[in-house]
Amino acid sequence: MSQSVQNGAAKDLVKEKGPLASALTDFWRAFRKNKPAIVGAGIVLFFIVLAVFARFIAPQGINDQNINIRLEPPSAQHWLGTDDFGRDIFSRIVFGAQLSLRVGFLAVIGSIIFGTLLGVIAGYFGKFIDTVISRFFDILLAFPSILLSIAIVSVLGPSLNNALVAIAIVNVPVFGRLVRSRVLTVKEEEYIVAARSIGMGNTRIIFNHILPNSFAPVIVQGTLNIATAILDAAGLGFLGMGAQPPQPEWGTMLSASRQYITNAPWTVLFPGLAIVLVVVGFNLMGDGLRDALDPRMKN
Amino acid sequence: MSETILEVKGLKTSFFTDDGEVPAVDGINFSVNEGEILGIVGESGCGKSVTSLSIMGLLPSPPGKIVGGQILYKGEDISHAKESRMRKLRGNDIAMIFQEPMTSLNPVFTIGEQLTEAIRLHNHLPKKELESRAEELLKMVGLPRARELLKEYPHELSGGMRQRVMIAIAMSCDPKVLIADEPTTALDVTIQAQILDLMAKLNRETHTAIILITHDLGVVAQVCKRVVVMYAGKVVEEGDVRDIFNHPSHPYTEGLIRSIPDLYSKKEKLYTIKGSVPKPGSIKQGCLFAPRCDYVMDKCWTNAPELVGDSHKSRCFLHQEQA
Amino acid sequence: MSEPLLKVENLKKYYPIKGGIFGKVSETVRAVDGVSFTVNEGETLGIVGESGCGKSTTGRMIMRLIEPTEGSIQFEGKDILNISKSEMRKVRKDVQMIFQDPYASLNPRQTVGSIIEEPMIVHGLGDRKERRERVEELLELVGLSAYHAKRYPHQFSGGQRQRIGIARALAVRPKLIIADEPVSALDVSVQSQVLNLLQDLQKKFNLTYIFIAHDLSVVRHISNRVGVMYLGKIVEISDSESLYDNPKHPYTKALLSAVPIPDPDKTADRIILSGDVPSPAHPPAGCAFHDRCPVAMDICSKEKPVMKEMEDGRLVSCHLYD
Amino acid sequence: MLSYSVKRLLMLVPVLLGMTIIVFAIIHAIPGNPALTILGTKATPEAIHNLNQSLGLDQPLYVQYFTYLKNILSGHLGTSIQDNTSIASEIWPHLAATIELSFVAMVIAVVVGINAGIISAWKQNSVFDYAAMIIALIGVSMPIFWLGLLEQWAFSVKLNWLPSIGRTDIITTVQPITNLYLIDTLLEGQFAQFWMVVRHLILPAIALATIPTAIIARMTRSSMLEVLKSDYIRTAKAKGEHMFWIVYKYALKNAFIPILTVIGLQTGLLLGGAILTETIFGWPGIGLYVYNAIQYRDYPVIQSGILVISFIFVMVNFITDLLYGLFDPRIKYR
Repeated sequence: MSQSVQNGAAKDLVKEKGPLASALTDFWRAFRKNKPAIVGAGIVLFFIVLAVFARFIAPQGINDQNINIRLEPPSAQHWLGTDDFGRDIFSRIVFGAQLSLRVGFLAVIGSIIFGTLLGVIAGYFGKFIDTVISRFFDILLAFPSILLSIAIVSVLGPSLNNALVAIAIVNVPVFGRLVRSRVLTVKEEEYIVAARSIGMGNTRIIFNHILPNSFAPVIVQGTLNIATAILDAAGLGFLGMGAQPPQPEWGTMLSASRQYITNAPWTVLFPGLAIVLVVVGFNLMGDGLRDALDPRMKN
Repeated sequence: MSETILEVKGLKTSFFTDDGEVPAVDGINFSVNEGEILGIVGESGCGKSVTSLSIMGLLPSPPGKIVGGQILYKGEDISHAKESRMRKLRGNDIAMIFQEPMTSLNPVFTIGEQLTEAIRLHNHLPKKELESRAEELLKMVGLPRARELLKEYPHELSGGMRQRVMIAIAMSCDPKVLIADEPTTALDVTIQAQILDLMAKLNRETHTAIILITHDLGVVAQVCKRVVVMYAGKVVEEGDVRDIFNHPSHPYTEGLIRSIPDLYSKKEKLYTIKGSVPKPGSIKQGCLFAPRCDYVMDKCWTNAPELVGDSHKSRCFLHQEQA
Repeated sequence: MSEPLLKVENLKKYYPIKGGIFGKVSETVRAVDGVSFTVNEGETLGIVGESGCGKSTTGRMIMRLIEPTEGSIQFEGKDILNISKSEMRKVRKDVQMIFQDPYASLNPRQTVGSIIEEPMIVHGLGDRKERRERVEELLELVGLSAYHAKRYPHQFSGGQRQRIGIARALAVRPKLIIADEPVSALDVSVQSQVLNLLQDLQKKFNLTYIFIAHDLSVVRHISNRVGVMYLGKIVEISDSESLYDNPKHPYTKALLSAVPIPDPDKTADRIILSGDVPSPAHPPAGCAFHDRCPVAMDICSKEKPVMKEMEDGRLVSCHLYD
Repeated sequence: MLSYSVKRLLMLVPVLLGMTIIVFAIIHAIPGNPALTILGTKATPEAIHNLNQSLGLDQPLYVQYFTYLKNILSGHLGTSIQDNTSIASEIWPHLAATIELSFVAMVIAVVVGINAGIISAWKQNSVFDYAAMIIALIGVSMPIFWLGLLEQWAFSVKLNWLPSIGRTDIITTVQPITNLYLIDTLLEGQFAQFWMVVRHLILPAIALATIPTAIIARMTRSSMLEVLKSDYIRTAKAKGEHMFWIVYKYALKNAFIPILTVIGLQTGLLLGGAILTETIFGWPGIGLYVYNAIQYRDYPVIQSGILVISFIFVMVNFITDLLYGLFDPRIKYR
């Protein structure tokens, strides 16, 4: 090779950086520029802190009742007022963050694990297995999601954990289809053809090439799905099919206090606001991750 | 000599990105005379497409913006013309065809709907005449079954046919200038020959001036009378096609011509221009081609040469020394 | 003369198109329709043709990335369509491929080092340290630097990526390299760099190339012999000198005359073919080229021409030379 | 076209069968003795025996399923445990109420959502764009039952503008013809009643429309942005076409396919969301019917309600599929 080519080749390259560091820096640079995403991440972090340090942040215990101060409006003592049992709403919302985040994260992780597994199998091996798995997804997706959760909970019995399981099951096909279509796309990419041309086997192709390249959209979808999982859990709680009183799940709290809305609107206002805020947080973060991780999905 | 119809004077177009202002076109000059075919040639990233979009007022904005210079159409500066004025010019006076015939036609409207649109916009013809005009246009660009084609959708046509339809659309209002941005790059070589042949024929018959933008020196040599060579946002050489190919005076032009494999004889080894095109804005001083130039001199690193010459202009100190 | 390195005989690839409610096969696309040629050790066979002529499919069938419908492929005398898995693995080591799109053919999430190392891992060559050394050696060989191993493909220009692709192909010391449009995505000034590199490597390692491209000038430059394809068939194949200087088949003639020559004084008389290449699902009867052929005769629409050897050893498939 | 429709319809068969299996499984997946679960621990052995027989629970599973399937196909959805009424005859009035509510909500969502999305894309990064997208973001993040409660509080309790409960005033009864009261009142010429029905519809329809509106607006925006960047829009500009027509005529037709898909999928959300909305607003639709059944563990009603709603959802998506061809000539009906 001519010396000159080497010089030229080296010249227009960017500064030297470690591989992982450079990938992370690229991601961070893209994410950081996205102000809404930062706000979203901030909100999510805020609720995580609330949940983790609930015992230290909440001024009162989950079920500290005081009949003398029923349905009191927000004050210096009770920032967000009290409910019909005289419990401090702020404290209950803080503890509620634990429940909502737990449902959100665990349900989505469950969906991701099973969805990815089924999606990869369907997408990579195709043919009969694909038909069976895809049909299974079709059937699950043919139900409006909240109805299917209701059906599952009505079998398992109403509780927060069963709501979690139901939400996880309902979302399996969401990730399954996503991963399957991603696998189908990646499978046709030329670098996979290149991998096959050097004689690489299926397992190595799946784990070294297809999965890493399918990961970004799963993370994005996962973040957005935490938002819907929290909403669905609250909805089930509201219908009496999720968390049961006196658990401070936000939807359950709304259900219990809806009859007091005329006299004590704060009992309804604040748990709802908490749901909106945390869901907005995950949605913003998901949109931001999409822009940063997967430029092709960008607007 | 015929009259100048379009003149680009000191045009500067920049893109404003997160990394700051990136100059894509950096003070270029050239003019197009009535009825001639001017070639603009250069490799990817040289700014040739940005130039054409600047003329049409179709720069994606933001981030693109014309930051200096003039674009004179029949003496009128249209570089900062109002959108309503540009709409009147586009399609009617200055038309454009693009590189990708596959994506440049709207997939959900028929050929007829797309073909008659410009005519409808610029000359108010009754519906009957519209249709016969459309048919006439399709025949003019050499498409068979014109009447049926009007009712078909783009996906039912081959790439070559689509590019003919694009040309028909562009020619529908008898424009004075046709800008063709890599019109044959996406086509096979035998289809390319058909399209170039068609464009030369239309140029002869309608006297529409054509600006042919391409990276393919072969296409330029076969079709154009005058050539502008661009490198990194600047014009580096301009002149008659024979002068450029037989006596290239800029080392970049020379290198480009020499690095093409010859169809008629086999060379042992190809000439190469070392390195690759610099990122826009990455070279702050001196000649932009200096890092890749075989004839580089000391002053090339510090001073930027000007484009000088009469009919054959060049931006290189080598020839300015001699002169 | 010794045994050819690769011998392809009557290779075919048909794709059925299914339609209707019950998915019956309604028509067949003949992507490759009976292609035969040989490649000798150390030479470069160029395959040219327009898009859809089946040249890439042919290349991929030799790699067995696409399973042929019919025909045989012999590599070093072994029929690779009928050998055991372990034998096929050996063949895969000896035959490597370079791809057209330097952006799509490198995994964006792998470092350059691991991209080049991967074929060695797959074929169990060397230990970790040896492989790393080999990667550095290969990078230098293709005109990059050892420190590039830690970077990701998106940090490189198109020409540099193509060099990475070449390094990957060379990693397991193959005998035959199939290069599918390796320079068509590159700018002229970079294209010549890559072509020179390919020639240098060929000399150095006595490589054999099958060079698939649509650019006739590029193919002439790099090839010893050239085959011209049209609608899934080879219409003419011979050494490149005689093919370019004195084309026999009317399609070859038209193809050559259509190439714009970068010389304003050489405005050759162009043969401008009418119409488009027909769909490979409905090739014309008789000679597939007859409906566009400027010198078509009656027989051309009736009988398929067969490959004939001319006096100088070249092969042409045209009724003109019956 | 016909053969395509038939083919798509045939492809629905396994999905619909799968749905019946899942719905069928609801009762049989209940751990322990379903009859005991349904009737509660205080049930007499006789009652358990009767229920077992009436549900056919003493038969082998596959026999039970085929009996169930046969019943559904012949229109028998079973009887309610709660009050022994025939579900099939009870379900239509409820379904009609839900369809009326969902349809109005969908019209709001489509009209508001598509226009907001188009304008946001056209005037990207304008004040309108930012405002619309922030509202849309909050919209998709909103628990609709909470929004419903707030609406009731603001517009019924505080402002007393609109009724908060039911389809009609308690004292008025609409003569049911189709059970779609908007139509029934007009057919009867009862314009005062029509107005009353409209007033009852407003709050629940807005609550139900919120999420779909927001999703359609976001989808329209991103789909339009994609299209507006395309080469053929550049071609249209190069012809000198006015931006308004480029957006509303050229780009919209291209952008419509993904929007249509989202609209189809949103009907599922609407029908599912109906259960929450109807609970809040005391809207006597199928959602409330199922909600009440849940409280009483009335499994046959839960089963049938879920089956009917899901069936409608599947059919809506089937129709959406067929509609693609109207907007995209590239889709061949083979």
